Amino acid sequence: MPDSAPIFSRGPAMTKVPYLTPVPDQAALPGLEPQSVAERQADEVLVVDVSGFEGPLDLLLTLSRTQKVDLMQVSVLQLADQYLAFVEQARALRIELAADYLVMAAWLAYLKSRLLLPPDPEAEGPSAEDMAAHLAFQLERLQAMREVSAQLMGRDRLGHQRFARGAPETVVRSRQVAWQAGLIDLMRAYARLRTRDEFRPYAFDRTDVFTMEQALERVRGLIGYVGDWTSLADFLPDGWDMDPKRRRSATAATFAATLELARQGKLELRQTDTFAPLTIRRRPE
Amino acid sequence: MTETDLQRFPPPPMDQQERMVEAVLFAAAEPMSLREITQRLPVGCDAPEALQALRARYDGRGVQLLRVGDAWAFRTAADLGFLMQEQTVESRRLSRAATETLAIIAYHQPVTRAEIEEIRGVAVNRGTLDQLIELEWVRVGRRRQTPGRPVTFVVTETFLDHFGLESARDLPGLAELRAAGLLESRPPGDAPLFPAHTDADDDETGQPGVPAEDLFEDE
Amino acid sequence: MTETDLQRFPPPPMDQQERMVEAVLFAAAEPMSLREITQRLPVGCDAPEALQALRARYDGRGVQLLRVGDAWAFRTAADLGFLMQEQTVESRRLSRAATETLAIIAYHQPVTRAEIEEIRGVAVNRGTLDQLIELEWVRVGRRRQTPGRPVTFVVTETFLDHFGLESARDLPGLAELRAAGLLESRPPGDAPLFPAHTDADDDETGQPGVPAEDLFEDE
Repeated sequence: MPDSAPIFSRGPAMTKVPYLTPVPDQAALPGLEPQSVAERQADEVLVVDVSGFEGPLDLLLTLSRTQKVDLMQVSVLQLADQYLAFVEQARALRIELAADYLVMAAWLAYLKSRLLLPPDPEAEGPSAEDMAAHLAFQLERLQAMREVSAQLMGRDRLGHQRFARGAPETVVRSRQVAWQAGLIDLMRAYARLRTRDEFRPYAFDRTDVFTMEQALERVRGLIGYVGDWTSLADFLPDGWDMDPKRRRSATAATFAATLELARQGKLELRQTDTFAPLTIRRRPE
Repeated sequence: MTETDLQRFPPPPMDQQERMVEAVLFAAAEPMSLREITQRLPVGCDAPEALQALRARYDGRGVQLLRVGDAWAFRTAADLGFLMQEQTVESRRLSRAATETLAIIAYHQPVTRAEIEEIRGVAVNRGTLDQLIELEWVRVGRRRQTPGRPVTFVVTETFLDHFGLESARDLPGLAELRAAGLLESRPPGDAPLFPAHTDADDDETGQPGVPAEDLFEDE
Repeated sequence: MTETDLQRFPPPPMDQQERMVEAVLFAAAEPMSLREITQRLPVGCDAPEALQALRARYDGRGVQLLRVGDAWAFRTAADLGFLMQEQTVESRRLSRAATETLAIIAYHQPVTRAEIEEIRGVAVNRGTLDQLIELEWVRVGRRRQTPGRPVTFVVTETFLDHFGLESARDLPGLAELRAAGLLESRPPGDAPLFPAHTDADDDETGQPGVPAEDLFEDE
């Protein structure tokens, strides 16, 4: 189905008012020459530049004007007749009407028959009067929209009657980006960088730290020679017993190593009294 | 903004605020929303009050302060349009289809394409809507919460500005049309369906029975 | 123009003429000369008088009627020029690269680009340093007296201001960072694996603000 209003193929589309245009002489077919003025007028009403219409509703609206009554009083029956006559005429003129127009014609023919026949009490759905009323409503609504659209376009429009500032002053748009970085971010970034270094060489550059691995190795080596209870302090490596910092580190590491070896069942650990020196010996076989 | 800030920087006196709003709006070609105006003023200013004072001041002048939806703009008085003929924008004449479609959208908004077609009794040419959207008079609104969730169309602030309307409620004849029931999809006394325009490949099953009360509520 | 014309079309009253000039000048894209203004007004108008009245009316307002050479135009009052600037302040996080680079400069200043790259382990993007310089947090310091005489980077007063530091020496050392739980690799409360972390750490950290010559001798 075409997307636009039906256009019949007679020359360029005419969109300007009046929508009703008499058929040009050469288009009049033999046998259709009007005899009387009355007939001729009727023909002028009916023979219409279809391309000037925006669909069947628009056509109906135009036809309804010939009744010269308020749309609310329009005779739908008469309108249906006019429309059907128009379609007949178009057919006679071999004007091809778009499907929209034919659907409307069929519906109007149906409506006409319903309006003429006595109402069928069995019939379901809307009554013929309701359908006719709805059609009248649609026509009136379309007419109303047409009127307000003319009112709208007739208003004082910007650039026509009303004007904006001709030389708007430029607003200097400075988009300031406030970069967010707190001291915390800075410190965190630095810490991240430094700890990345820290983990690689972790223990190696710690001159005053005696690690548990070192202590384990040392105690494991020495324990074989220790048959009797010996003070833990004696296991501290040379050079680690004078400086308090180094002694603390070595003592802690050695103690942790002996605990580990005790857990493995390699040695025994004893403390005779609170704060008494820790002594260790190889576990008897 | 804290109390302290307000005390440290008291807003300028109202006559100064009015001058500021005047300067800001005079410099702008496009309407400015209340929010935009407020943002440009020093902290603590009362833009609505300044706008009221300014509007009164320009009442009857050659330039008027107009409200456009949520925005404000200075525009020349319409009665002096004849002086500006040189500046008149020769806009492309809108087709009848376009002006009718525009009116239908303005008066029935938010309205679906199917509803527009139902009112006009003919398919809406894609180009017609495109043109209205391109003019920035119409934009796509929220989808209708009905089967197919069809998009709706509404008019814009640019539309209001162009036609000199404070809001869509000020459309000419709106009240009369509403009173006459012509903004409904059915005649007042309820009614049947009508074959009218049925576009087979149109999946916008817009529901023509939407109550008109909520028109204009959301834009 | 003849006497008769004048009598037939008397010019509008002065207050109307003033409105007209107001509208015409408002809508004009360029300043308008007296002649141009006169041409736009109805016959018999006194543009100079209307302009004087209009100028007086706008005296002290947010917008002024100014004479620009031979022409006239509305302009924002000079004292309100600051309103014509729209500052949108957008908060954005400094990128990780920039933060790290800044941290290195702060902790190791004066530091060369090669040194920054050595610490970060990746090349330093030119844009990163540019950004920090643009922010006025970093500036170029003295050239290092080493082969190639590379420039060094130092942090600025603005940097200290922004980060609330008296001097770069106030930057916390690694041990303090750790105490504050800032070392991501070791969440606070997690017992250390080794009896490490004595005061000895500080030697390794490098005292903040101390010239870094000895750290980067191989540069």
